[in-house]
Order: sequence, then structure tokens, then C-alpha cells
Amino acid sequence: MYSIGNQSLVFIALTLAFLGLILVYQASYQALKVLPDLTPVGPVFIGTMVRVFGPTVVALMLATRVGAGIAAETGSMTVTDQIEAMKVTNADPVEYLVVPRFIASIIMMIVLWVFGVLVAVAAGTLIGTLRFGIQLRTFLSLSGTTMSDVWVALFKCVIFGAAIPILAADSGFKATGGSEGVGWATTKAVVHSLFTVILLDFLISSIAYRFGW
Amino acid sequence: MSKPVETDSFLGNFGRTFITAFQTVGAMTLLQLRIFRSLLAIKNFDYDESVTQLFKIGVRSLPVVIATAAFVGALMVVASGNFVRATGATTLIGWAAGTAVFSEVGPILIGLMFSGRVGANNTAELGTMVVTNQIDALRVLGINPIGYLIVPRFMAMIVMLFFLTAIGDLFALTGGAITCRAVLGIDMRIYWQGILDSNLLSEFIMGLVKAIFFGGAIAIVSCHWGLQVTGGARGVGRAVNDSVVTSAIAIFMVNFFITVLWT
Amino acid sequence: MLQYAAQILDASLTLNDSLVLDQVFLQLESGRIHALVGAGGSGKTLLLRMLATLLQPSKGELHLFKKAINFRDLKSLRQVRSNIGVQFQNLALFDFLTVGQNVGFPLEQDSELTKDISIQVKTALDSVGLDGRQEHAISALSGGMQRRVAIARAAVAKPKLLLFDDPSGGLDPVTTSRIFELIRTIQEENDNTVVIASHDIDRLVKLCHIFHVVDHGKVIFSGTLSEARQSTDDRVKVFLDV
Amino acid sequence: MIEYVNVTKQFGPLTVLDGINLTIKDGEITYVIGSSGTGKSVLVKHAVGLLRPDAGRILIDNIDTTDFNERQWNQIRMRYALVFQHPTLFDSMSLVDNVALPIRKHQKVSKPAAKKSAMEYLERVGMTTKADLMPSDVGPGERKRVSIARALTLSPDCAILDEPTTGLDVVASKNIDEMISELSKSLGKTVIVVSHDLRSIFGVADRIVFLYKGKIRLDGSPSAFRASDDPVVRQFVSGEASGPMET
Repeated sequence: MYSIGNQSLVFIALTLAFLGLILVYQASYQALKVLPDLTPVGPVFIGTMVRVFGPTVVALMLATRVGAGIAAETGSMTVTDQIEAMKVTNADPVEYLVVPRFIASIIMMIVLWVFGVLVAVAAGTLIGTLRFGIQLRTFLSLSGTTMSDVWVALFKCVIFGAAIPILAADSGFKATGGSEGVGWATTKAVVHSLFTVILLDFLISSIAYRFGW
Repeated sequence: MSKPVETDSFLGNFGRTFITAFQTVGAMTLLQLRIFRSLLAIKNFDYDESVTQLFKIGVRSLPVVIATAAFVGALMVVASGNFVRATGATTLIGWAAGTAVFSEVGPILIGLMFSGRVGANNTAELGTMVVTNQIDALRVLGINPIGYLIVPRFMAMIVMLFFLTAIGDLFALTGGAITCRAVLGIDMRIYWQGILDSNLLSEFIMGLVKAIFFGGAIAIVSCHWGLQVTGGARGVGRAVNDSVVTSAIAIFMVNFFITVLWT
Repeated sequence: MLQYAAQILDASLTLNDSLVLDQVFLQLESGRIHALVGAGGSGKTLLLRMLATLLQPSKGELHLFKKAINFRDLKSLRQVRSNIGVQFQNLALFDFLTVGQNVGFPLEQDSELTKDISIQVKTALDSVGLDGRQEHAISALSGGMQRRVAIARAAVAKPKLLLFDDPSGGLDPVTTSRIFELIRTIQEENDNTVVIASHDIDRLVKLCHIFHVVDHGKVIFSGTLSEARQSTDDRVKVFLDV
Repeated sequence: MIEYVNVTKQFGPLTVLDGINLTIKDGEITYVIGSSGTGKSVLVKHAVGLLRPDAGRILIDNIDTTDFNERQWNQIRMRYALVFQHPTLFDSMSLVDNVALPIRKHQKVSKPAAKKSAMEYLERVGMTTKADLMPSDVGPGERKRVSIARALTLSPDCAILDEPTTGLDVVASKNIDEMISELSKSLGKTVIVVSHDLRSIFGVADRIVFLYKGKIRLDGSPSAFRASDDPVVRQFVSGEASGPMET
């Protein structure tokens, strides 16, 4: 759990900060074209960040950082027969390797979501107030965020956090044939988990929209 | 010889991260220079290898890019759906989805997907060649690995990501249109009209420019980590991991700077 | 009457649409050291994996310790596996564990053996000449030492059936001799059934009791060296160099 | 002729080569032997510039190559054939394309012409019937033969083979040994072999260099080797488990 969380912190901070910067920049810039008024930018930005971009982008990053890591690890264990060696000594590789990572991934996904949203909002506030001169108090408003946004986002976090280690470990265990096989498994884990996150995100968002959550 | 002090504090960790980051960036710049030098020596250009790479990269990533793009477009429409429902401004949906897809979300997500599919694969391939001594074998045969292996990949990735982004944009808008009808229950014509009315040519071109830079960045990052591999199967996996992570950071950073400079 | 520790009866195996083991009969007499020889890619490793219950024959049967193995019955499979020790061709040491943890790993999985793990690990490492290295990382050891750790891990739980896949591959003659000596000592102490797959004919001849020649996925000869000399099959003579 | 003058190489705290002085004469088959991990491969990689010495010089035909850059080395490397311990065929290409690659890159010939001449090289190692298979489809001994064929395409003066028979069965080993003799006796090439396969050492070598703990312990003919009364050498030759040798 420590390694999943700690190693991803700097990475998540960096990517989410740039995401926050760009979203506010684009939103303000586009808004200036149609509206004279930049007051909704902050609340809308925070709301979208919490509900849409927060879970999605954090999950995408977790998929590249953690998913690839798990696949690389289990993959190299598979091709060097370490998994087989476990089986002969009666240790269950899934129980031994996957279960701890599965639990850690779900918890860290939620933690990193909170952290990522905070970083992105901080970065967004910076550019909103300094570059576009929006009042700090107007910008940092939760009026665009509802409890249902939070619940939907939390639900997404749990689902994404669960899907990533399963997909990654699966491609790791299926690795064959030396170092090339490990490379393949890692690639497959990244692509599958990135795509699955986007697909699940779409499904959850659509259902949530339909039910008016 | 003194052993480096192992600090496990947060600050020490942070400092180490930064030092490695600078070393990595330095090494990548060197690689970039070597690529350009090889590009100038046009007589060494390997036509066969370039065609192979173009074909492999394009075919390999087209399905996944199309699928991603379609869902990304759909996702953007659903995301704007909440605000449209709140304000009732259905005409804005085409504009919102179009801008987002063309200028930011489209290039970024297609870039991420490309780095996962092509970049990671490239790192794995080169890394395997390193650990199995195939790179040394090239050198022993008097063939320059940069000219023979890296330059064709560099060019193929730039070209292919450019086209894939253009195609992806189209599919993203289509995905958005279908979702507009199916999930939001808004007539597709309103959506398409919204896109046409909002004159998004500049955003579209900016997205393609981004794709060129993303392609170059992914190529350099993935080749760098591939050539860096040490330590067998485990090393290859770790390199792929580093490669996708660095590519993601590079994509978000390059994206920010291009947007700011463009507008 | 002969006692067999393991029997592969009329087993065939198909991997990726190609027939890699073809109607194999292989019977391993208990308490003996068996050699498995044959060209590279002839199926030696696959046979060892099958004996280790890691590969299920597509056709035919595997009997271990006089019982037919049912690959679906996980409980009895666990029981059988606790009587098998394997040294894999690429060693398969757990690189995230220390030397001592690696050797102790099989003990921790078996509830009857969990007592005094550290003493058992120490004894096992002592016997391979690596006592005092319990806390070392696997990567800090040389190739020859890693090989000995793998052998210690395979033998630590005193399994009835011990399988060695290319125990001396890539090692120099002196280290090779030391490893073969080690296998002899382990076998003499515990009287287990040992199978060694190797190309090192000169040393196998000195150590093993029974020889099995594998060619293109078939076991074409099983018997002692003097029986091999009388064989009419040229391949047997070539591979055993008699 | 390759000369090592006081060559020292360290990897981290480990001194792998410790002041090596060695001259390899043209036209001879020289075997470099020693226990696992004593730097035999490291020694030969210095001769083609894949590794550079920390101290000392390397002279090739009396030219000091120590400070050569990669491009200058590429010129030198054309005269060498280096075959690695694990066959390094490019796994995305068929066997014949592997052999054709250096021909295509260096002789500026068309693809079919390169392929045709590649087939001639494959014939020398008896691999023409499998030319269109991929490296993963053939056995380790056959892969080794193809990588030797590929190394010969640049018509080198000197072939360096790193553990050519390790991991091969008796039959495949004998085939490789015959090829090594052939290279030297009928084609007049200098051959350097890294090995600890005692059978082939005494069958094929003109000269044996025994490396122990980073230094050359013995340098001489096979008969001088057999006659040596150095206990370490004797233990290595007999391959006995007990003795003074540290592994």
C-alpha cells in the first residue's frame, strides 16, 4: 500500500496540477469569448474536477503507474517461473500477490482522488486569480458541487481502483517467453486498464445521468 | 568508497526524485540530439525499417485509438449534460464537446493511449533487444543503432500520432453525437449545428500541432527508457512502467505550454 | 517388487497446436537418481514440469506416489505437492525475499513444518555452504551461489521427489562438480527419488543410476548404462556417448 | 593481432580485470577459460570496443584503439565477427533476413541480392533448409549456427565466440567444435573462444589462456596446460569438487 501510494504522489501531483492549470485557462479563455463574466468558472471547474476529471484522470494515472508496475512485477515472476515455484510449494499466487494489491489499490484510489482534486484546484485557483483576475472567494466556491457529485465520484474510484490491479495481474500472469513477454504484458496492462477506465467511466456517468444523480 | 546515505524521509525522497528527474531529462536531450544528427545524415536513412515501423505503429494502434476517441467524445457529452440540464442551453452542447475534444481532451487521451500502446511496446521491444545483447550485436556488425532503430521509430510515431489524432477527433465527435441522442435525448442535429456554428478550426489545428509534439515526446521517452534497460525480464517491465509514466507527465506538460503559447 | 515414486503413463501433451510430448511412458523407481538426457528442445523440461504437477497431460495419466493425479482436486493436489521439490532451470528464486526467506518459503506453506523454521533454514543453508547469508538479497549472490540457494529451497522440506532442471547450466567444471556432489549428499541423507535433466553426460554417468533418453517428445530409452550400451538405437548411444 | 597492455576494468567495487597483459596471434585458435563470473566475456568485449578499459591500452595491429570513438570502432568491428553467448538474432526477422541485414547495410546492394548472398553463408553452416523460419522456431544450437553465419558476412579476419557450446547437447556441441576448427584451418581466420567446456578446449585449442581472479593464471598450449602443476589449474582441468579453487 505504501509503495502504491507514495510512489504515485509526485506523479499524480504533477499531472493533476497541469490539468488544473489547463482546464481553468481554457475555460476562462473560452468563456471570455461568449460571456463577459467569469464568476461561474470557479464553481463549474471545481464541480467537474470532483465528478468527472478527478476520478478519471487519477485512475488513468494509476493505471499507467500502478497497473504497469503490477504487470511488470507479476509478469517477470511468471516468466522466471517464480509463480510456478509458488504453486509447487502450495502458496496461492493470487492470494499472496494480488489480494494485498487489490485492497491497497482501492484505498489509494480514493486517497489520491482527494489529493489530486486538491492539487488541481490549487493550481487552477492560481491561474484563475493571477492570470484572469477572478476574485479568490468567487473562484473557490462549492456552489457548483453537489453531494451526488461526490457520491458518483467515490463510486467511480472504488470501481476503477478494483479494475486496475485485476486487469494488470491478469496480463502479468499470462506473460510468456522471457523479457519480451514481460514487456508485452506490461503494455497490455496499460492499454487494457486505460481503456477499461474510460469505458467504465462512460457507463457509470451515463447511468448516473439517466437517474439524475 | 562511501555509501550514499539512505534517507527515507519525505524530503530526502523528494530530493532524490528531482535529481533523477534532471538526470533523465539530460539523457533524453542527448538522445534527441543524436536523433537529429542521424536525421541529417540522410544517406544512412533506412527506408525498409521506416516503412515497417509506420505500418506496424499505424495498424497496431488504430482500433484502440478509435475506440478510445469514441468513448471520450461520449464522456464529454455526458459530462456537459449536467450543466445543459441545469441551464437548458442545449445549443451549447456541440460547442462544449467540440472545444474539449479538439483542443484538450482529444489529443491528451489519444496521446495517453498511444503511449500505452505504441510507446510502451517500443520500450519493451528495445529493452528486450538490450537485455538479449541485440543492440550490441548491431554495433558489432558496424550498424549504428540510433540511425537504424531509433530514427525510423521517431519519425513514424510523429507521423502516425498526427493522423491518428485527426481520425480520432472525427470518431470522438461521432461518439458524442450518438450519446447526445441515446443518453441525453437531444437531437443530433442540434449537436452538429452547435459544432459547425462555433468555428473550431483553430482548436482543431492546435490539437494536431499538439499531436506532433506528443508523438515526438513519446518517441524520445520510450526510446530512452528502452535503451536504458538493465537486469533481465524484471528490468524490461520496470522500463515500460517508467516509460508510460514519463510519457504521461510529458504529455500534460507539453499540452499546457502549447495551449498557453497558442492562445 | 519395484516401487515407483512417479509414473507418466501414455501421456501426450499439446501446446499451441503442436504435439510436444508424444505417448510418453516414464517410470521412476523410488530412491534412485535418474538422469534425463536428450537434445535441446526435446521435452526434458516439459517432463519435469509434468512430474511437478505443473502441466496436465492432454491425454494419459500421471501417477505420483502410487496415486493417479486428479488435476481438478485441489486439496489432494496440495497434498501431493508438499512432497515435491523443484529446482527450476532459471532458478525461480523470489527476488523480493532474502536468501533465508526463500529457503524458508516452502516450510511456511505447510502447517506441519512451520515449527523452528529458522533452524531448518540454517541447516539447509549450511549443507549448501551458504550459512550466514540468510539476510542477503538474492541479487547479491553469484550465479553459482544462487544455484545452491535454489537447491536448498527445493530440498528443505525433505520432499520424496526432487526434480533438478539443468542444475549446472553455464557453470564452470569445478562449480558443476560441487553441485553434483551436493545432489548426491542430499539424496544419500534423505533417500529421496531424484531426477536430473542435464547435458553434462560425463558427470551424470558418475552420479545417476538410471538413464532416460528423450527425443522429439518421446522417451526412447530407460535403463542403466550397461543396458544403454546394448541398445540397438543409435540415438541412445549418441546422447549417452557410450 | 590484438594486444592487451595492463588492462584493468572495474564494475563498482569489483575488479574484474586486474592488469591483463595478453597478445593474441593471428591465425591461432585461442581459448579463454576460467570459472563462471571471472570476466572472460568482459575480456573479449574489450577487443571490439563494446567495453572500454578503466586503465591500460588495447592495440589492434599495433594501432592504439583505446581512445577511439564509436565511428572509428565501427571500422575496426567490420573486421571482427563476434558471436554472443546467447544467440542475438533479431527476433522480428527470419533467419535469412538476419544474415542479410549486415550485407544490405554495408555493401549497398538490393534486397534480393543481399538475400542471395545470405543464403550462401547459411549454406556454410548447413542451415539453408530452414532459412525462412523465425529464430524462435529453431533450436538453440541452430540459432547459434545462424548467428555465426551472420557474423561471417563481413568477411572478418577474426572470429570471437562467447561460450559457443554452453547449454547445447553433445551432438550440437560437436558440430560447433568442427565449425571452429574449420574457420581456422581452412579459412585461416583468427579465432578466440570463451568457454569452460573441457571437451572442446582440449580438442580444438591451439592455445589456452586461463583467467583466475582477474589475472592470467596460465597462458600456453593444451599440453602445457595438462602438464601444469599449479593446483588451481589442475583442479580446473580435472573438474573435481574439492581443491583450492574459489568459486
